Amino acid sequence: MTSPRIPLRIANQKAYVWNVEDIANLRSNHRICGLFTGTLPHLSQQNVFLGVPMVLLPEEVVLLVENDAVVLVDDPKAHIQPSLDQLKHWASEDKQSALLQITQAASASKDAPPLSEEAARKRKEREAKKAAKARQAASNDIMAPEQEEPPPSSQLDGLYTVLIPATTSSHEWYNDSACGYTTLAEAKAAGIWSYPSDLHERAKCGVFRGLWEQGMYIGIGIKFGGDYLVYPGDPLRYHAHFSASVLMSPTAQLTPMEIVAHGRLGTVTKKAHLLCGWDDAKKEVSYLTIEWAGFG
Amino acid sequence: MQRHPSYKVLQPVVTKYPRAAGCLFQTYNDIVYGQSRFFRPDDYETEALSAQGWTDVQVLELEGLSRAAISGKKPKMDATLYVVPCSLAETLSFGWLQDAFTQLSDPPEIFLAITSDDASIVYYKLSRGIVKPQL
Amino acid sequence: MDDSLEQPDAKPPVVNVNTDAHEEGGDDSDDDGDVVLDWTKLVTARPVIPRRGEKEFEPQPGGGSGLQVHVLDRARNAMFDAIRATRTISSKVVSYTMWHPQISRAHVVLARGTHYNTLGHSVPRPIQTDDGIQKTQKRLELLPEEALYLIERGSAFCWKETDLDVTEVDGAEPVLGAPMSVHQAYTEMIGSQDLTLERYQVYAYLKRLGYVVTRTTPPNPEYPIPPPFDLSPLNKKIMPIWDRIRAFCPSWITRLFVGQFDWWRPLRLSKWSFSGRNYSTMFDGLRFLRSGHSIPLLVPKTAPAIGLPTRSSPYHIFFNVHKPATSYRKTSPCPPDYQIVVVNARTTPMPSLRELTELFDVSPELPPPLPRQRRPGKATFQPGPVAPPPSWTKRLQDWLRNKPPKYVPPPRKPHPFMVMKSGKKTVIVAVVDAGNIGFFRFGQGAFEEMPLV
Amino acid sequence: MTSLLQPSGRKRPVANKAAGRRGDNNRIYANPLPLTFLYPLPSPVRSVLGLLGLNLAKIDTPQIHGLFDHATRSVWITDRAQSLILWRRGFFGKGDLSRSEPSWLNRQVNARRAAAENRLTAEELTAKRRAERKQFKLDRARAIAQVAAQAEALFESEGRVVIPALSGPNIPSAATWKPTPQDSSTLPQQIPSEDEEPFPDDVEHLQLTLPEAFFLLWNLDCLVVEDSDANQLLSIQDIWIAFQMAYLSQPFSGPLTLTPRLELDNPFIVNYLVYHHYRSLGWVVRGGIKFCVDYMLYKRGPVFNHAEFSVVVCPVYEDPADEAASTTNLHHAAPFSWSWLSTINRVNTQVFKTLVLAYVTIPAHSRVPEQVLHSPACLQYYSIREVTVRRFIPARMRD
Repeated sequence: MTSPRIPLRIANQKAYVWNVEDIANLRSNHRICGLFTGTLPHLSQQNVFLGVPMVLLPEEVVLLVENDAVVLVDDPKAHIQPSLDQLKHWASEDKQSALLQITQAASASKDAPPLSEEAARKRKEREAKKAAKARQAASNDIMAPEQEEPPPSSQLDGLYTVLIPATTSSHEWYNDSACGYTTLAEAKAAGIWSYPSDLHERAKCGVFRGLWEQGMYIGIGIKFGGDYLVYPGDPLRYHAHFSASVLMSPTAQLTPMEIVAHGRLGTVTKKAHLLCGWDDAKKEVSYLTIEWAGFG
Repeated sequence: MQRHPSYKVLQPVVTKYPRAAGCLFQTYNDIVYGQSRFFRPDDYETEALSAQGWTDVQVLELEGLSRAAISGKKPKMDATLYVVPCSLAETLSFGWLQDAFTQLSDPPEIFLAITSDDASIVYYKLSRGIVKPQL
Repeated sequence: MDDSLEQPDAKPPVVNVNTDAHEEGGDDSDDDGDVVLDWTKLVTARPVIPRRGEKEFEPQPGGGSGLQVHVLDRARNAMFDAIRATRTISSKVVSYTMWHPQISRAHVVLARGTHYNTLGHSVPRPIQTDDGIQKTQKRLELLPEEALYLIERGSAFCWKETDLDVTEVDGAEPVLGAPMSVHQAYTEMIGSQDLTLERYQVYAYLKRLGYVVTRTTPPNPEYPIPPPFDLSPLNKKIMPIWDRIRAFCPSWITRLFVGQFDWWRPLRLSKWSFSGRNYSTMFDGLRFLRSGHSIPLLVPKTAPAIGLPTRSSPYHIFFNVHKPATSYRKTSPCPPDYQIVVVNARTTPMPSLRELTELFDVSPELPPPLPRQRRPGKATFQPGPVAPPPSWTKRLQDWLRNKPPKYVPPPRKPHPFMVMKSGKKTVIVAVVDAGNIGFFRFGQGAFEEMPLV
Repeated sequence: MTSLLQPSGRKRPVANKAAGRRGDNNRIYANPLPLTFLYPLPSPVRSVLGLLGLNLAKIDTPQIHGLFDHATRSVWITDRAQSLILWRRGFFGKGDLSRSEPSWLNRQVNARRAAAENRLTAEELTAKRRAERKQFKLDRARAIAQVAAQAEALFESEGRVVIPALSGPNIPSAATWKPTPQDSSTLPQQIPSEDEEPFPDDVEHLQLTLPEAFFLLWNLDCLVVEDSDANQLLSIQDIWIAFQMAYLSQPFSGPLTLTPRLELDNPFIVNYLVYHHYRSLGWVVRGGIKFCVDYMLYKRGPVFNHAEFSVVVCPVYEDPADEAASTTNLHHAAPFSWSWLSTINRVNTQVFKTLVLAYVTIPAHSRVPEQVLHSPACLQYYSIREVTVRRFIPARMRD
């Protein structure tokens, strides 16, 4: 059974995934973790937890394309200008939703116990202060304050929630049917994806695939002295067993100091180091595991 | 080096592979004198008498790598260990390391001894394939 | 006895936090990729960021035991739920912006919130009034990274400029163009006005920590930039009298007295010299090699040989960064606290010496680092009520009672090792590997100015 | 963690004992260079003369005999007393069978005495501790597996979710784990008494790297070098050439009179510049292979402090064409990948050392002919500058 291909949105030679179901599918069914890079809307003051978009490593993209799991979408092309009708349709739905919110809020506040006079006054003051502050902030340091331009005052009186949509794929004016590519050659010809373009990148793709085919999960390893971190299971639950570095050919130079450094860092971080040797002629990876000998 | 007691044992390989003489000499001495005590290279029947003494120390020529390796056993261990010396100043490759395994008839692991001109030596264990670390 | 840390399995000692010497040793725990991210803790409004140590070693054969699979599913679902969170904002506080792709700017149509204290700049643009008259008017515009950041964090709604006549479209708010999603903003804004994904990732990373981040090179003439740095050396050393005389004399005269430097006998330990009979002068005599960044880096006279690529350096300072606490004035910014170069780790190696030198050349010399604050309990300064200066009579009384004057501790000098580590000038490079960001700082070392003997 | 696994019988030295050792060290290692000063006059007269700017101290220069060993590219000091001078006055060289000062023979003697008394030597203690550590790891793994199995059973039978941890009350940690009492078989076997085994000859020497040796003989004139092949003392001119030849990319095996083509990027010269630079500033400079760098810088020496800085030598060609044409095997001439910089920086910050990149510029061939390499005067065409590397952590630099 072939499941439908997951669309990867390609822009500026980077692959993004915006849809959470697609992200879940990639992780659970393809062992592809990518990297969250977007600000989480309500946790926007920290860098530990991030959210959509998920950006994929180029090696992940290549693996997924070769496994016939994804389609590469030329994302700028898929974004088309909406027609006036589409826009009107969208706007009226938007307005309906706002109106609904306002009526719901009104009926809810009727049920709620009325605010005491004092509380209502305080609240009003607070809101006025806030508004003044915001106005000042906005006009601060600007020669020509925005007020001169007629501000687009809200047509609706009352509070409602504005939604800033995460992804466009639900819009009527997004059409990826004519700009999806299912092979690397097609995507390259279309000018949206060029990885891998040389021996080094081919080696990285080959090694990535090699590790992935062993059933591993793979993350970025630059901070652990390699190209990848290699996990025995989902990184959410398991520590990496290895850091891995790619050697692009059997004759690529390797200094003894690199073995010392990898071995030493591995000992410290409780991981072994994998040297992954790519043979481009045979399209094969071989591995050597480095650990400190424990003597000397 | 010629006046050193180890020279007697190493002379054939040292003269054959002069470029690798330094690292081989240093590694051999470390294994024979540094790692184990009361153990003389010309006295093979003397059992290892201390916790770390190596036994059955042998010098094995690795023609393809223009050097020799050293094999031996650590006490209370049946496995023969293979030590391949190299100098810090050399440049190796993945293929070089694989050749070391092949030329030693594919032991599961080899120990790379890396020597520096200040007489320091470090050992790192290389295993073929993906060998997960111990918990 | 030797460095006890030289064995790979050595455990570094617990650092004494009071020493100045080690400021960042060992602790890389904050952002290193192999930390536990327990998304299940995110459900509360104030998430507790759990520390490491709650992962397991490996799954049971066959993808995990029943319990392992259960726990993993729970962790994954918590993560998927968290990233599903929508960007919603009250209609009273949302800002409206309008993206103009041709000029790579977003015009702030309605500014709300304090973000605009530090974001955006004012640009005069031609407008057409209702009477059909052309005039210019200043308006607040955002660079692509600023616009994208506000959209992404759910603070601004963005329209995209369109050629449709949208005046008739009836929405909750006046519709000014096509509504943009975060997705579309990523696709369109990155790649415009020199904004790469890597640069945006670094920008957003710093913004999330509260920094003020602006461009170093103005993208348009109206973009306000701080005054240039004073690039002169900090402490011009007063030359000792001997050196001044020597500098004044032609070299052949000094040679007459001091003698030609004998490269076969660099340290002249002759019987007849009367001074220099201690280690200090001996070491001084050994310092005859050319060292330090003041020596010009020579460029070969000949043109680079054919076949050698002449690549243009990716090492340009891109962002000016102000600490969150700076009282930042947008129209006349003060000099930044940090300047940052952003590179893609996959395509760019670390800077060469030449590239570093070029970056140092445009960076200001920094004063030596302040000594570390002592830990609370020892010498914390309490900003309590300041006592009025003692009266004249009080001072006389104290004197008569033979009280020593109040001890004022001398200002703490920075540890020389701290000074050596930070160097005279600093260049910060943000290194991005597919979204994984690391920051390195390179210090212009000056060990030659601080001999130990 | 290691200290907790030490046998309980071994107590940490008392504070004043440590202070006493420091005092001893200050005395033993008082001289930062092998040269010492002899004061012929009593000190009051000296201070009067000192006021007049006169210092009549006589310099006492030891004469140390070294053997240039081509194969190991090093100079050997075989005389024990001479080795001690170099080690104690400035920490030059390293015992080839020891981690620092030549102590092989002492260790042999100690080991025998210990064996006779059925004690453990320091090395055996280390071995024992390592064995214990291994046992600890096995015990811990077993305990973790047990906890996991229990959690699994709970989940299967009651549907309760208990996440098995990697640490906890039921899992031994380094602090709680105790070795099981040793049976005698793991102790070293009885060693034949001394009259059965001839007392070993000292096979150890103090090994100087070529930059160390050249620093001593060129600047301080306290070392003479004999060529181990030719069995004759070398002149300083010969040594200067011979040390370069030891690093030539194409091995040269002719007589010294036929000088080969020398190279401006010779690793000996590049390393010597860095070694001399930091020595002249008063640092004790030692090899850094264990920390995956070229040199470690100690403030006073390894017996006093940990090394403060780790130095990577980075040669820089003035003319890129020279680099392209070079056959010399110089590591680190090209800028590192970020992954490599990150690796060595991480290894070193983990042990509280700051990484220093020491750049050595190599003069352009078009500007400086190779003939200058026949004398150390060529060193004036090179320059050294350093760049320190540290991580920058924005979350910690906000105020």
